[in-house]
Amino acid sequence: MSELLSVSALGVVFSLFLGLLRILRGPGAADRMLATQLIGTAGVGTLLLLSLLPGQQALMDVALILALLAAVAAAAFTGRQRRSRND
Amino acid sequence: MIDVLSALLVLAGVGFYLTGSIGLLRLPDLYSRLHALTKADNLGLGLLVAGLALHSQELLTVLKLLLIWLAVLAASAASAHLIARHARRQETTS
Amino acid sequence: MLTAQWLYGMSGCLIAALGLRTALLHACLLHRLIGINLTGAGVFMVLIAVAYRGAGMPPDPVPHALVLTGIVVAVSATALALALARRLTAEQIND
Amino acid sequence: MSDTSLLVLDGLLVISLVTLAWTALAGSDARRSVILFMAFGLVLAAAWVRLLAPDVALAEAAIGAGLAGALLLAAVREQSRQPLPARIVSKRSHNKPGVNIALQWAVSVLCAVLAGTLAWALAHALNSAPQNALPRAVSANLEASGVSNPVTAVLLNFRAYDTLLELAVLLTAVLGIFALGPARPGYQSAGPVFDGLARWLVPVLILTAGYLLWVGAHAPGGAFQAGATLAAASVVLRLAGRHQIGLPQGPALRVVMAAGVGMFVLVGLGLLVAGRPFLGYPPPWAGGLILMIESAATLAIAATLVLAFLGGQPRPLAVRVARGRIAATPIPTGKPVSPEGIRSTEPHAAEACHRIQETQKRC
Repeated sequence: MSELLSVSALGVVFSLFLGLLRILRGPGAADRMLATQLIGTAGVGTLLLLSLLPGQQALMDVALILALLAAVAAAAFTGRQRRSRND
Repeated sequence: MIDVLSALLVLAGVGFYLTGSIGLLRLPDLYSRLHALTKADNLGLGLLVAGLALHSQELLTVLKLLLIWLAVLAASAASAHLIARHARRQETTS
Repeated sequence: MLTAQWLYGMSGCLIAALGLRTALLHACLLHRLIGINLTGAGVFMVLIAVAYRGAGMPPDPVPHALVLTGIVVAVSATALALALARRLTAEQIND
Repeated sequence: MSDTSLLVLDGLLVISLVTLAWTALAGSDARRSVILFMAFGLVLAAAWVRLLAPDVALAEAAIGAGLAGALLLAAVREQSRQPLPARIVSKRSHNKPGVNIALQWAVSVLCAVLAGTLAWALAHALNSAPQNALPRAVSANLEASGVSNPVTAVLLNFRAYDTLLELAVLLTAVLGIFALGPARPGYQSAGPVFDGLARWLVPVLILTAGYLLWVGAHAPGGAFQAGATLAAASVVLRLAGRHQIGLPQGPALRVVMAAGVGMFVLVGLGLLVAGRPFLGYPPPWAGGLILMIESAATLAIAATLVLAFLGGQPRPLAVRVARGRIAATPIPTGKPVSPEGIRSTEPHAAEACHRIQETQKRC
């Protein structure tokens, strides 16, 4: 089982690596944000796979935090501030 | 039997991850790339979570896995929407 | 031979130096800020690499505690710097 | 087989980290750099996991990948919204190219020397036998520390002085932010989709923060991670366009900001009165005292990080009750510090904007 887990984790990290190529290539900021989204999801997948290796249960909590905060960056990227003086 | 099924699900999940990222890399414009990204988020992580949930024995772990999947699903849907809308607005204003 | 330790530690050194160079040379304050943050991240990598004791062994918790607080302090300092930069811009326009 | 694939995994992560750091620092597009820096934070969280530092990975996931990215993106976004004057540029211009190139070379060489020294020290540390005195002392005294997670024991018991001062540093930073002016303007509503997400995400984040605080006693977690998660809940509300984001107002806010340091000092003084050393917990009470300090510290850290995101002193809210629903809107303040407002009132502003724009072209 641990072999399957580590090989799968490698596969997911490779997909993260492909996302990295898109983030470098761009061209627009929106494309880069999409790639960051993929990197986040791949990070969650990697952590889940590694969390089943012995003694690593805590990684599931890390994956949970990553998953819960996945939308914050996109919202900060697209959010528009109020223009009026009194907010 | 369950082990085999779980392994198959995990491997299928990894397959969808790779498909999604290749799509993100190869597809020509932002909107079609958005479509590729959802393969990794929904199906890749979904199958992975299903496989790992089959493998795990504790109910708490299964629930946590489910919560993680739902969180990623909702977050990816929301952020795909936000990014697409943002890109659309940029197009119309400029 | 713990290869992971070497990999992460040495790349930490590289990242710290790259960050410091940008923090000192770049014209844009935001880039400088990212440079300082990356310098911190590189140093954190070195510290955690030193704490690592191999796959089956429990690592040294003291550097972990240092880095943990360091991350929180770094983000607060970044926020303070951003607030300063905002004020600086406003003052420049006022001149 | 398993070891080899993990080794390749480590290699891929390290290559990603160095590439992301390099490209985030190169170039002049601030938004690109911030996005790359955010991706760096995400990959770094995975790296911490590989180095068996789950406590650090939790903090990195909440702060490095979440809050810091949001903070920087919001700053960049504010700049791009105000195209003329507001780019953050250093005033020092590069007007003497010869000196400048010499300076660049000197700094580069200096940084290379620094990297070399650091690498030499690291190699020395890794090649000699690991210094196990501290970890041994930690595990020998873990029983009496009141918690079983060694990182929490170091933070709140063995090196409690450090953490107390750390919280004081956070307080100083947030007081500095307070002193610099009002908060950035709030956000427009992000639309029904994000609003729907925020509706269930915020309670889950608050619940997760409580869980991390509690679990920190015996597993990775604790005040710092819990505080960051709690802060994320407020940031989500802010991004969804709400005015009320759970931050207390007026004097209550100041109490919460100082709660971490205050509780630490109170517990320390209480122990002094009881005849123990400052922050030397009696072992039977240690667990309870640590939880008490950590709860206060969680609130203080969360308030600090939310104020860090706001970027200044929050404007007071006017609460009104209409049709049974409570609505709050910020009370207009006297003179805005925002460059936009200044541009419209100051006659010389246009010239100043132009000058700054000239400097900014080098950015």
